[in-house]
Amino acid sequence: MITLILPAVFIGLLFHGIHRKVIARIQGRPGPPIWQEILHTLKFSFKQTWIPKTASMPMFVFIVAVSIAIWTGAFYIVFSGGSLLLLFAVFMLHKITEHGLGLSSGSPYGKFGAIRSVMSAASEIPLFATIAGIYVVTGSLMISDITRYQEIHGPLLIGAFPIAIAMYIVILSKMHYGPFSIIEAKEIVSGNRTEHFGVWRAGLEVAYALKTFVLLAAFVLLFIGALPWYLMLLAMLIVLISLSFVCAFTPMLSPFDAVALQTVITGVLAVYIIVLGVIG
Amino acid sequence: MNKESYLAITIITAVILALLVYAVSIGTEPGWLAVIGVVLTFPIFTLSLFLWWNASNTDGDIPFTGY
Amino acid sequence: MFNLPIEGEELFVLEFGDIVNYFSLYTTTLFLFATAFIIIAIIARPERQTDIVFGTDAVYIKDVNQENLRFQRFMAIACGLATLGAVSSGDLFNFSLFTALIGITNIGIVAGVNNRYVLNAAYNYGIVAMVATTFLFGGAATALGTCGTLSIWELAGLGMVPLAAKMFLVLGVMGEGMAPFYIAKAEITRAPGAPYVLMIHVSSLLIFLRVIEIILTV
Amino acid sequence: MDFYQIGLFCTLICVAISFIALFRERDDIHKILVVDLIETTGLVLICLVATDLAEALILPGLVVGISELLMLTELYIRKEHLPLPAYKPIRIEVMRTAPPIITFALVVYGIILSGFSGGAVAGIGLVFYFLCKGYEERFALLETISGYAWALWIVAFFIFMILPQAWLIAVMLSGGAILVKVTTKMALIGTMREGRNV
Repeated sequence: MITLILPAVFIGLLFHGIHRKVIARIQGRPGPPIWQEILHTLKFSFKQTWIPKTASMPMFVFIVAVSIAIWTGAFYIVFSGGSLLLLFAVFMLHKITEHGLGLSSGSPYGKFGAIRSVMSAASEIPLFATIAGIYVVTGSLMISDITRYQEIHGPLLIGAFPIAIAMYIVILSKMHYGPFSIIEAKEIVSGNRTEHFGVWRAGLEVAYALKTFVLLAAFVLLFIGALPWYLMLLAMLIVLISLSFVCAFTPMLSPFDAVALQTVITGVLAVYIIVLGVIG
Repeated sequence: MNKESYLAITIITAVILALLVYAVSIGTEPGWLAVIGVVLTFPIFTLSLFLWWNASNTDGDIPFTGY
Repeated sequence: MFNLPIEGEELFVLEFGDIVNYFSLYTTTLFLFATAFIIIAIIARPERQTDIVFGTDAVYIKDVNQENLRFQRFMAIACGLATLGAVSSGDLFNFSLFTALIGITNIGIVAGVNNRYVLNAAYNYGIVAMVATTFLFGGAATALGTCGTLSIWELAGLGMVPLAAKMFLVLGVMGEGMAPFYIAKAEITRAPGAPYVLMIHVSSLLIFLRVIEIILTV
Repeated sequence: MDFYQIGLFCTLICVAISFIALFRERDDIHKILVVDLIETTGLVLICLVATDLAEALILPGLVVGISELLMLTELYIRKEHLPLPAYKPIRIEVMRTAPPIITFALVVYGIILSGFSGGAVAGIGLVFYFLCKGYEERFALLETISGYAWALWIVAFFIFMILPQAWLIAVMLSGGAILVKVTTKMALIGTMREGRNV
């Protein structure tokens, strides 16, 4: 399984490329080739790199390494059938790295990105609603138990549709060009990644590719069930393309609206889960 | 640090990663120990690999702040 | 752990009478993460914050007081240690105390900053944090009143802790860590001193993760 | 409905009332006071359990509450740029004449009581003395005494564990040490605002 980590990075980067391609086609542009993001990462890794004089030194580099490390960990959690709570923890730790990227550089744009990331902490809460809902329905938080449950009772996508929506929104809020990606809005240059260029940016691309791969795989495993690897990749691709459609058709929300919308979604889900817990 | 030390770090971490792959294939207990090893070495491997093959290093600069 | 399919396997147990401090795969992950950030807070050079003059392309580097930074570092380390305590304690009341301590040290990190907005935000956050201790203590006390013990080890899997106590604990943690994300933390983040300010987020997200583990377990 | 539930109900009403007060309050310094009130109701929730364990929990709860209050007030002083008073704030005749005898009586009574409550009584005496008379803070001295007392207290614990036969000595030692410890700690409160640090 350890050998799968490199293919996962490349597939994740390819997914990013497909994401861009689909958005471009919907908007009537030719778009970049789908391997563009792989080339991008390589390009960034070749580029001349330094550390800004204003940066907080070990942290500036450390946070990139942490970003890769947590998603490597998440990869194993998902594919060894580990605890869903641990995946949630990784997701929260990802939030900390987002803050850290922005705060460590000393650049005002990075700071803006970090502040927006602090504000949009609501995007993490639907995942908690997902976890609570799955725990109520299946009685377990181990991903292996959940896939076993689905072999007996059928996919959760049908059995617990609102929970799937919550998870879908979580993935959506982490996609590039999505309605909730306020931390990388162009009016603040590149948000919290402004100062992380060259090698650091390439490292981040690796981490984010793993992140996309892990989140899509987790979605398929949790709501459709264990599949053979080619069907799994196909299902992930379908989920990704649906996400690209949403990203292409929705404008980026203002920070206030993004937070408000996510909070409303979480509230509705909380009501659903309480009803589920009381009745079911 | 110069290029040679980045190359050395890359090779060392690559060897560790290969050893961990072997450890998993023969099934060492406990299983999560190898995973922690990968989690700790993979980021170092990636970054040092990139730092080894990238263009020259120069001193830092004041960040980009405006057009 | 506890024969519950929640947080992965048990790694280490430290027994003090009926209070059992335990490390599962989950809490160990949190513990290691907090430790890494404490080390970074100790060794890191603080950022030199730049700012733009609004509407122009002029840039200036903010002046930071060295003594203030030293105090911030001390507080950040204290905050990290409190986080370590909160993620590893096996007792509801100890958890509450450590969480309250995190609230205090969070304020300490930004208290020395001479910026009106930061101080105002910190003050408002302080009020919320102080109110939240009521919920924390209330949650722990209600659990003690109904179950007769505070040890998570003994309560695990029994489902004896009433829902109200769990909700009190979550509310308390949200008050100490999460809620101020909206009312004050965005402003607090303007304070200079990167690795130290980041510790505020590290601690509050980690205690939130820990309280979820607790309420699912007991 | 037993007494615990009645008490819980009453406390929750108190919490609700104090929360309404907090929401209606606009002045920052008043907010601090109301927040302290809310904090106290949290302690009441612990008190209601009314077991030995609950009694042991109140002290840390109180310490946390007080430290949060101190934190908030210091922040308020900094936020509002309030200066330290340049003159002695209160001038009452009795504060010049009474402290020695009252403090003497309280300290003697505290020593007779011994242990924790004795420490508290003697500490109040010293707080009164320092508040009225104290110009010169003797933090270092008080801290040293407090530190020695703490060490003696720990020694007493070791005697309990290693030599249980000598329990009487351990009890006397820990009783005396906690007396000194609590006294000095409380006396620090009296020296907080004024005077120079010697």
